Amino acid sequence: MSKLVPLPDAITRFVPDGASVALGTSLESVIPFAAGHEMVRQNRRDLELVGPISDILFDQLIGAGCVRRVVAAWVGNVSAGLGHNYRRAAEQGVPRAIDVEEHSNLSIGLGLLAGALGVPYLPTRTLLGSDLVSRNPRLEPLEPGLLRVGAIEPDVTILHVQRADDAGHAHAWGNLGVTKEAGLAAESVILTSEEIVPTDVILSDPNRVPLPPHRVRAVCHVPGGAHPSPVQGHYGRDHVAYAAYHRATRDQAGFDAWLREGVLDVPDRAGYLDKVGERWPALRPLVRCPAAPVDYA
Amino acid sequence: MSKLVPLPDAITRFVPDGASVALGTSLESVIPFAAGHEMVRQNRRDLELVGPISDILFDQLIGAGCVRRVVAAWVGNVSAGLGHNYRRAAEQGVPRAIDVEEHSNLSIGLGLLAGALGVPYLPTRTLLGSDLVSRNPRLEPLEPGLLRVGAIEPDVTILHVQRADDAGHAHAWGNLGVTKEAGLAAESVILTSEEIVPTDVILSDPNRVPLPPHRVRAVCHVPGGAHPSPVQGHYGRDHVAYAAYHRATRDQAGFDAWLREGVLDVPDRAGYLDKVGERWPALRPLVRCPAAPVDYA
Amino acid sequence: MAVNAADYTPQELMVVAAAREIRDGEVVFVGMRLPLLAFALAKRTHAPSAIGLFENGLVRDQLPPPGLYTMGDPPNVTGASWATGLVEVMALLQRGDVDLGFIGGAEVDRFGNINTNLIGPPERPTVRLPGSGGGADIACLSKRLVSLMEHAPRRLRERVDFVTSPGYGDGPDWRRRQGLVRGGPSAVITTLGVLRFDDITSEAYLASYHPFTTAEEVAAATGWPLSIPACCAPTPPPTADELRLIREADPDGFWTR
Amino acid sequence: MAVNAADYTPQELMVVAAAREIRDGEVVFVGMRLPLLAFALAKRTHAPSAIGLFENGLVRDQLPPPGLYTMGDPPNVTGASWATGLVEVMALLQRGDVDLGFIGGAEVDRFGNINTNLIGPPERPTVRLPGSGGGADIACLSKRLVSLMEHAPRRLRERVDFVTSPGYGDGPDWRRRQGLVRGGPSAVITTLGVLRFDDITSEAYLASYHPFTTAEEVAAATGWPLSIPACCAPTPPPTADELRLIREADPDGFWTR
Repeated sequence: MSKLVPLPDAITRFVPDGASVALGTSLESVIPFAAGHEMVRQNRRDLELVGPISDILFDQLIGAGCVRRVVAAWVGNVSAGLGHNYRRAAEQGVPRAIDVEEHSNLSIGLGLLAGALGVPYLPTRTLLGSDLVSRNPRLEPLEPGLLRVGAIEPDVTILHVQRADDAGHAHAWGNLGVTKEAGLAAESVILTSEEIVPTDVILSDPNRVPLPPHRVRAVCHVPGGAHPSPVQGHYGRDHVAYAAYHRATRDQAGFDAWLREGVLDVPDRAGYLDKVGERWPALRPLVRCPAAPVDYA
Repeated sequence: MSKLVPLPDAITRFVPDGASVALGTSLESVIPFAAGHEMVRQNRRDLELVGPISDILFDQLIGAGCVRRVVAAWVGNVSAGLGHNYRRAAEQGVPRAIDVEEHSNLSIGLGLLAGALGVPYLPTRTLLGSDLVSRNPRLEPLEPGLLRVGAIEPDVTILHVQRADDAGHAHAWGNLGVTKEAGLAAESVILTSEEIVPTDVILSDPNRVPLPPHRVRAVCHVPGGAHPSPVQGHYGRDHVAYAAYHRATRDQAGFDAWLREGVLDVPDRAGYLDKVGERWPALRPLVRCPAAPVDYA
Repeated sequence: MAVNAADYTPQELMVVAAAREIRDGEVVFVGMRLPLLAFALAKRTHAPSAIGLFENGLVRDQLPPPGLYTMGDPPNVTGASWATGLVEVMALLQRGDVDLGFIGGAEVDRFGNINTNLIGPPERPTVRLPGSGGGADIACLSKRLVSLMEHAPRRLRERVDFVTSPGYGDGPDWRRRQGLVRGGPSAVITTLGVLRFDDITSEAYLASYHPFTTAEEVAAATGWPLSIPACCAPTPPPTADELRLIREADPDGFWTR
Repeated sequence: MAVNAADYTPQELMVVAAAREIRDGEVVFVGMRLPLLAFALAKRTHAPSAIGLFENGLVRDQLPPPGLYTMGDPPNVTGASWATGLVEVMALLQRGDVDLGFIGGAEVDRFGNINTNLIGPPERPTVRLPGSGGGADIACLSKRLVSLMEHAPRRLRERVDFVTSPGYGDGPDWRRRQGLVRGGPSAVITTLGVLRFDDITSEAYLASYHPFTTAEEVAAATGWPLSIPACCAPTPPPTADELRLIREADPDGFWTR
């Protein structure tokens, strides 16, 4: 039974209003922008977003009014620093007020790991003495020298990967951030993938698989689905897009125009990449860096 | 500065009498038998052995009188069940009495993970109601429905890998058991490797690396170093050797003869493999199973 | 087509009975020996979508290759769906992803508690057994537990010397009192029959006896007064097809002869 | 050969000062922007064996490639020593493997506490900042901490509005009372000078001022009465070689112009 579905169907089915959604689990790379944009087009509401550093995807979803709550260590624009929509929402409640559960990268990683391990919390030595502790109910003193980080269990984790088959087997390589933890902690996993390949390709290298395939509920073929963030072996980071976003979204009207042009008026990812124009093919790597061969016999 | 040293030097330097040593971290495969045999030849004493399932390597070290204490979930012979030396030591104190800290696979995995994470313990839902809890001081009730597993921090973890460079970069593939946790929890790591390769080979695929290279203290070139356990891509399991060991070691005299012939009278791994004879080349895989190519550009 | 009792070994019947415990699509903690053969048989018959977990760090949804001696034999890695670590695979167990777990044991008692650690007084054991391995984890954390064991009075005992892998403890509600969030024994498959557990009392009863024995012989080989309900019947024998598939998976008869 | 102040930017001098904090062979939690350039500079000069950790799940012992904008740019993965997850890399930090960590910040106070969360009252902030990222972890868990920051009175404050990344809290012994097992600020490198911390009082003092300014100007740009010891001297300027290496690593001047 194939799990391969169009991205809109996967979002409709597994990301209802009010869902807790983990995104951007590799930090600055393989961010599932296409999936986030589809949530905007479907006018999703009251989402809880979970992720260490989402770069600008969280900022976009916040600006589009999709978000009720953020569980994160950092929300902004990695190229430029601040995220304008995050500031407007958190400072002025525009377009709506959001609740922020503030973490450090390690505390959010450990919260997801607790979820993955099926335990209510994990102990840590980080954040002792930080004001983050008093403002985050998921962080509590445990004993001298230790805090407890409560488990974080998203309803759905969305991952962008280099290749997958239609059964949910996938390969991911590069920096993995909290990908494994978020994928194991969630009730469901949606994969968006640069390539759909035969099952044999994936099974030829089971150490390259980030997650047990039975936890994957939907696989979507979305080439370019992480742009403007990079995908190892496929395309580099589009720094220009980050800078342009920062400039364009200084006020709400600017963001609204950006969203209309870049998301709402775009039917799908192919249409989006057409709008990126000449920058898109220029992001392809010019050289090959093949991994050394490995034999599983 | 090269970390490549002969195996005897690595054992002399990093495995002193009394050391706590993690071995057999992938369970039934890539067990570092050559390193264990070198400990026997150097007449190491009072070791604490740590590992989930060592197959017969722990049994051999116990029979040779090297061992004071075992921290394990299972000690025996995977082909035949019981390990005769383990029984003699635990039941009769022959050749010496040993202390046994009995775990399950998950509790030993979590103990090593706690060590790797630098926390004093991790909570778990396993072993509730098991008599293992009352006999193992590292397992304690934490709150209803949770036990704490105290951190396990070996002095040294010995791993057998498919390939490494002289700086401590390595590639390992196949089932990994508690390899990463044991490697991160230990003060030092010794690698024994089927192949020594240029650094570029390893760096071409950093997701294949099990451990941060700065934690590796010594790299030893030991082809066949895991026999009779298997090494993915290199050789299969020598079932005959396990059965023969089981038959030969039913009494102490039989074990002593086996040890003399198979370990003490053998200068090094090449000499050992000569004694394995025709079975050794027959363990090589007949087909190739190459992993699908991956590009890191 | 069923075959005569003379045409198969007790171990082959145990494999068939174990395979029938697996439902299609289930996530199964497989372990080694007979359960591995049962998993392969189920996948080739009624449960092609079953998923197998191995504590050395493997998940397989493809058929295991024939002739495996251990879960770490290279052919079990080749074609696996996920090659990773022990904690990652056991995290699935702790989270509650595992429908069915298989374990073996040296002793089992009337409440399905299993001992794989030692025989005799714990402080001065007469026999030191290899230990839990993953057995205690699988017994604590899978939704249903099936154990496989030789049937003899010294193995099926009123009370085991040491509870490695908890069954129903001393009866109803014991698991909840220990803090165990799910699970408990579903069946004990022995060389003579299949035991199941009463929903009310949590005590084992004889659900079926193998065709080459009788309910009375099974009771006589059991270390406590074994309950035999009226519905107790012969274990359905292997079909010729099932036997052929088992023998393809264990060509040397290493585990089943 | 040192160069004139007119020939380099404050950011270039900050990179040089930061690089000098790295000792050969050390394990360094690098982060992004200027520290990444400092790490590359140190590796090409006095610390070729330094090892860089990145919280997205990378460890590098090779030189980072030029022109990186983020730690997740594909060229930072190519040739890494270890590509893994965030928790695995931060486990090294929590275990105590990290000699030196770098972080940035919006505000720092006289005890080296850093704020990256919010400006104004925590319940009704006037400016919402992006947050900790890995900063709080690095401040809590590395052996030495160096932060980099623009020097202005609103940034170097008597007391920060929110302690994201703990320094020395309110003075000596504070870290121990919080349960922190190691660490504390070693230097704050700003656009105007380098602050260090008194062993006895844990308070920041001006260790050096950059050649294009004076100790008095630095004090005037600081939000508390900055201690200026007699040994305070100009920050050693970049050498021509150092400047060349920085400009090779940041060819567009994205971070240093």
